[in-house]
Amino acid sequence: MLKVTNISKNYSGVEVLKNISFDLQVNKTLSILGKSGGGKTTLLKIIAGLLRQDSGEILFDNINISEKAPELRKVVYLYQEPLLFPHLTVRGNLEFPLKLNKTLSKDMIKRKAEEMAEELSIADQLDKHPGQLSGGQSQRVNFGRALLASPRLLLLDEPFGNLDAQTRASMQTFYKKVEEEHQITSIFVTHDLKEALIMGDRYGFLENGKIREYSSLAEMQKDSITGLQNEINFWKELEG
Amino acid sequence: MMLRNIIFLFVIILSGCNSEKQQSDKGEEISDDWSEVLKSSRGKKVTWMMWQGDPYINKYVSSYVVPNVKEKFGIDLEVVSGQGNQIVSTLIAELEAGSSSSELDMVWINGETFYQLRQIGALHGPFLEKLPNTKFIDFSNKFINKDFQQSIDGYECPWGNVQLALIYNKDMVEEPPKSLKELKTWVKDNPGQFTLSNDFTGITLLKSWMIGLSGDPELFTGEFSEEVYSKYSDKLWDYIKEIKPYLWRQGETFPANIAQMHQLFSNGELAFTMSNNDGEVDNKILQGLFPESSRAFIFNEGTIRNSHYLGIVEGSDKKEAAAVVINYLISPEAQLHKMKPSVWGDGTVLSLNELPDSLKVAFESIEERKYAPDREEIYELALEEPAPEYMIRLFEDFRQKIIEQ
Amino acid sequence: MKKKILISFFLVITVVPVLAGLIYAFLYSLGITGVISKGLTFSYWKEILYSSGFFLSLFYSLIIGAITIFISFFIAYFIYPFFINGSGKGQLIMFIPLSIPPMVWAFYHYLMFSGAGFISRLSYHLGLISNPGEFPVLVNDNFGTIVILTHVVMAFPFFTLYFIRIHNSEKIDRLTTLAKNFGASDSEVSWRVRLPIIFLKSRVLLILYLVFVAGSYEVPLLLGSQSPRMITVFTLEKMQRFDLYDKPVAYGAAFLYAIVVLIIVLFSLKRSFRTDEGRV
Amino acid sequence: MKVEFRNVSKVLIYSVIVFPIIWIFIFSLFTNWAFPSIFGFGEFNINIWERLLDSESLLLSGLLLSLIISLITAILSVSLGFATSEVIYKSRYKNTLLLSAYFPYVLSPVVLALLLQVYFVKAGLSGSLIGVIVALFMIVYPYSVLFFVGYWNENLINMKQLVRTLGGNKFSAWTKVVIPVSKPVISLCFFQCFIIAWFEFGLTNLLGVGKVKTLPVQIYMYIQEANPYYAAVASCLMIAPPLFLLFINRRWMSESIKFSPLR
Repeated sequence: MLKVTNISKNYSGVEVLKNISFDLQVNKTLSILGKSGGGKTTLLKIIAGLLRQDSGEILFDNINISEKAPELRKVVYLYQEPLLFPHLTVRGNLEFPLKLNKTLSKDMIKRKAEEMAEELSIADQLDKHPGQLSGGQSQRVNFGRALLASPRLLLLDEPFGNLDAQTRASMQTFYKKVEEEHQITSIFVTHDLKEALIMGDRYGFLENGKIREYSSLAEMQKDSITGLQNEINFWKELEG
Repeated sequence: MMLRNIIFLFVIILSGCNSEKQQSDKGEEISDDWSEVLKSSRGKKVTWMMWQGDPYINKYVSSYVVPNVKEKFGIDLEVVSGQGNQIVSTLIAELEAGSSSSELDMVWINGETFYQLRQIGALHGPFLEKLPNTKFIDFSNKFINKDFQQSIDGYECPWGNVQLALIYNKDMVEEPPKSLKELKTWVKDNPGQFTLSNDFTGITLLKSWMIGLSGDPELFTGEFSEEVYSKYSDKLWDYIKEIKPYLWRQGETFPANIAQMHQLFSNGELAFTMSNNDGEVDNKILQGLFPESSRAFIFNEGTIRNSHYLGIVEGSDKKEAAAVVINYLISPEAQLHKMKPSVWGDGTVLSLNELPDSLKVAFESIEERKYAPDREEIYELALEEPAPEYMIRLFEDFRQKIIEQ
Repeated sequence: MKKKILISFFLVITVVPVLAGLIYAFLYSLGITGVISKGLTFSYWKEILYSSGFFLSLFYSLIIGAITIFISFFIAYFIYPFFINGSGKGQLIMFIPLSIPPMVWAFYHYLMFSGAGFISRLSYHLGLISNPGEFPVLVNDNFGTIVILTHVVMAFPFFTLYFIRIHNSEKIDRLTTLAKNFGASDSEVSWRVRLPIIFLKSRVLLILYLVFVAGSYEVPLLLGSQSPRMITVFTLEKMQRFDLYDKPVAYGAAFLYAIVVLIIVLFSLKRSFRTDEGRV
Repeated sequence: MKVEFRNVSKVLIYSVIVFPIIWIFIFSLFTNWAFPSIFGFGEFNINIWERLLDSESLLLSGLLLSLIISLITAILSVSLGFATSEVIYKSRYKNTLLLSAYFPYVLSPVVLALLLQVYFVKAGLSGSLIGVIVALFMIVYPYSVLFFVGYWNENLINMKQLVRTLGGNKFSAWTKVVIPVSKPVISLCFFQCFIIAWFEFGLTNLLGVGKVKTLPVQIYMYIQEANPYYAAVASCLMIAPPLFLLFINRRWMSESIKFSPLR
C-alpha cells in the first residue's frame, strides 16, 4: 500500500504542492484530474524519486522510501511521449529493463521480451526502430517496457495526450486490460474528465497544489469544483 | 560557498602580481674545475633559444652541433626558435612571475639584446674564463671584445664575426653603386628593385648609412649621444624619404624579414638583397637559392662589422651543461666547420695565430669564397657597432617616420 | 553537490583566468607591477590613448572584419540555395575549407598571390606582365586584400551552412510561396523576404564572427601590412619590442582590446538571449 | 537555363574549394620552384616526405605532438563540457553563465595567452606540453559547453530520468542511454574541439615558448626561413587529420551547424 503524507514543494518561492496526502490500495488505480501547471508532474516526480520534496513522506508497505534513489523504488514513471530509446530497436527497448537486472540469463531476457511483444500484439515489429512505429504502437512498447521492469507502482503522466481520439480510445481499453492482467497499482494523471473516469478506481482532483480525494464517482459528482455535475447536465440537456 | 571558492582562488592568483623581482640566485654556479663541469653536465638537457631564420644555420646546428654534443658530452641540446626580442620578453615574463628556474638555458644574442638582458640581470656571468677554449679567442679585436660599444665583461661568449654586405644580381645590375650617392642615382633610374628588410639586418644597414652620412665614424663610438643621433638620423630620414618613391612597392611596405627579402631577390623581384654575413652569398649560391650571377660588395662608406655571441641564462639550472655546449661551439673544430661556405660561411672569432699549426692550415685552406668580397679588403671598410640605443631608436623611428608615412 | 562542483569548475575556467589576466594587465599598464615599475603613472595610458596607434589598429581590425563579413555574407546568401536540396554531399563539401587551418590558408594564399606567386606566373605566361615587380601588390598591402580573402574563404562556407539551417528552420520556402501568392516577383522575394529574415536571424553570429576576424593573428601576421597593423599583431609587437617601456603599453592595449570585445559580446548576446526567450 | 547556371556555379565552387588541397599536395612533391614556371614545379623531390619516416624528423614529432595535444584537449573538453552543459542547461542562470563561456572563446587566443602568460610562468606551465593543453582547454572547453547547451532538451533529460525509474543507476543512465543517444552530437563536438586545438598557433607559440613545436608553429618557422617546401609538407600533414575526421563524421555533419555557436 502506498501512503503519501504532507508532501510540500516550493519552486523559487512559489508553492507548487501544499501538504498533499493520500493513500492507495494495491491493484487500484488513482485517477488524478487536474489542469496543466497544477503540480501534477511535480507530484509524480516526487513519488518516483526524480524530485526531492521539501517536506513530507512517502511510505510503501510501511517502509519509508522518501530518501531512496529512484532506481531502488520500483516505481516507473511514464511521460506523455513514449520516449523509446532511438538507438535501440523495439526488442532492445523491451529488453532494456531486463538487462539492468544482472541475474537474468540471455535466453530468459529474450523470451520475456518476446512474450511481452506477443501480448502487446507488436510481435511483428520487434526489429524495427522506434522512428518506424505509429503513435499507438510506440505507446504499447512504452507500456511493455515499463511492465518488464516489474514495478510496484506505475505513474502515468497523460500518457495518451498526444494521440488522436480513435487511437486514444483503443489505448484506454488496452491499458485497462493490461492493468487487470498484471495487477498493477497505478496513478493516472489526466486533464480529460472522461479519461479520468474510465481509468480510475478512485479519483483525485488536483488544483493549486492541493488535492481532494473521492472514493467513488458519486462523491466526485457532489463536489461542484470537479465540473463533473456540469458535464452530466450538459449531456442531459442535449438529450432532453 | 561557490562564491567563496572563487574569491579564494582570486586571492591566490592576485598574489602573483606582487612577487616579481625576487631573483632566484639558488641556481648552480659553474665550477672552476672543468672536468667537474663535464662530469656534472652529462645527461642534462639544454634549451637554446636562437634565431632560426636561415635553413643552413639551422642545419649546421641540428645536424652537426646537436649530434656532436650528444655524442661527446652526453648533452641533449634542444633548439627553440626566437629572436632577440622574444628572448628578452620570455625572460622578463619569467622574472616577473618569479619563476624558480628558467625555460631557457642558453641564448644566441648580441647588441641590444645583450644590453637589455644585462639591464634586467638575466644573464649569468662572468663565465668566459672558465671555458678552456676561450684561450683561442681573439680578444684583442675591437669587433669581438666590444658588443655595440659595451664591454662583454665575460657575460657573453663570441661565436662568430661578420660584416654586413650588400648582394646584387649581376644580370640586373652591371656595375653596383658603391656609395650612397651612386645608390640614389641608381635607384632613381631603376625604380622598384631596391629595398631593405624591416628587421635586424635592415636596421643594421640603416646604421651603416647613418654613420656613412656623418662622414666621421668616431662620432658613434662610446655611449649613446642624443645630439649625434638626432642630427644624423635626420639626415638619414631625408635620404630615405628621397629614394622612398623609387623603392620596391614605392616604399609603402618593406619585407618583414631577411628571409622574405632573399626570396624576393631569388625570384628576380629585387636586384639587391643583403646579409649580416659577408660570406652568405657563396653559401646561398651553393645551395641553389640565389642565382649564380649574385655577388656581394660593400659601400665605400663602410658597413658595420659585428660579432654575435652566446650567453647563459641566470635563471637556468643547467648552467654547467650550457657552458659545455658553448665551449664546444668555440672549439676550433666547430668553428672550422661553421666557416665553410658550403655549411654556413660564418667568420671565426678565433685568433689563427693562437692555434696549433695543423689547425691554422686547416682554417687557411678552407675553400675560397668565390662571390663574396675579399676578407682583408672589406675589413678596411669595417665600422664599429654604435651603442644599442641607436638600434632601438632607429627601429622605432623607421616605423614612425618611414613606414607609417 | 555535483552541480555546484561543475558550475564552480566552469566559472574557474571561464571567468577567473580572464579576469585575473585583465587585472594584471591593468596594474601593469599603470606601472604598478612589472620589472620596470616605478609606481603609479598614467604616462603609458596617455601613450595608448594618444600616440601609440592603438585606435588605428583597433579600427583597422574592425574594418577588415566588417568587410570580410559583408563579402562572405553575400557570397553565402547567393550560393546557399544551390545546396539546400540534394543528398547533403554538397553541404559536406562546405566543411572542407573549414577543415583547413588558417595558417595553411595563409601560406597557400601567399604562394598564390605574392609577386612571384602562382597568379603572377600565370599573368606572365599570358603576357600581362614581364617581371614579378609588375604584378600588383596584394600580399602585405595596406588594404589587407589577401587577409580579407583568406578570411572570406573560411567564413563563406560556414555562413552558407548556417543560412541553409535558417532557411529550413524559418520555413522560408513556405513564406516564399506565400509571398508569390500575394504577387511578389522572384527578386522581390529575394530582397524583401529572404534577405531580411536571414539577416535578422544571423546578425548575432555575424557580429561574433566580425570580432573573431578582428582578433585573428596568424593570417595578418603572414599576410597583413606593417602599417596599419591588426590589433593582435600590434599588441604582440609592442610586447616583444626591444624597448622595455613598450611593455606596459602592450598590456594596456591588450586590456583595452579585451574590454571592447567584452562590451560587444555582452551587448549582442544580451539582445539575442532576449529574442530567444521571446520565441519560447 | 537556370539549372545550367546553378550547375556551373556549383562546379565553380567545388573547384575553388578542392583546388588548394590538390595544389599544396603537388607543390610539396617538388623543390626549386623558380619564377616563372607554373606547373613545372622545378625538381621532383620527395626527400622531405621520405624524411618523415626518419625517427629524428621534426615534422613527424610535430605531427605526433599536435595529435596528442589536440586529442587530449578534445577528449577533456568534450567529456567535461557535456557534463557541465547539462547543469547549465537546467540552471536558472543559464544565459548569464553562457555569456561567460562566450568570452574566452571570442577573445583572440593570442591576447588571452598574453594576459595569462605571467600566471603560466608562475605555475611552471609555460614552455610545457601540459601548459599548452591547459591553455587550449580554456578556449575549447567553453566552446564545448556552448555546443552542448544548444543540444540538451527536455526529452533527453526525461529519457535519462526514465532509465532511473526503470531500475538503472546514474551511471547506466549515462552509459546506456544518454551517451549512445547523443553519439552523433558528441562525435561532432569532438570534431570541432579537435579542430580548434589543432588550428591554434598564437597561443601555443607564446605559452609554449617555442618549445612545443606543433605543426602550425613549424609551418610558421618554415615560412620565416623562406623554406616553402617544408611548409608545404607540414601543411599536408595539417590538412589530413581534419579531413579524415570529416570523412568519419560525414553522415551527420550538415546537422552539426545547428549546435555550433560559431565557426
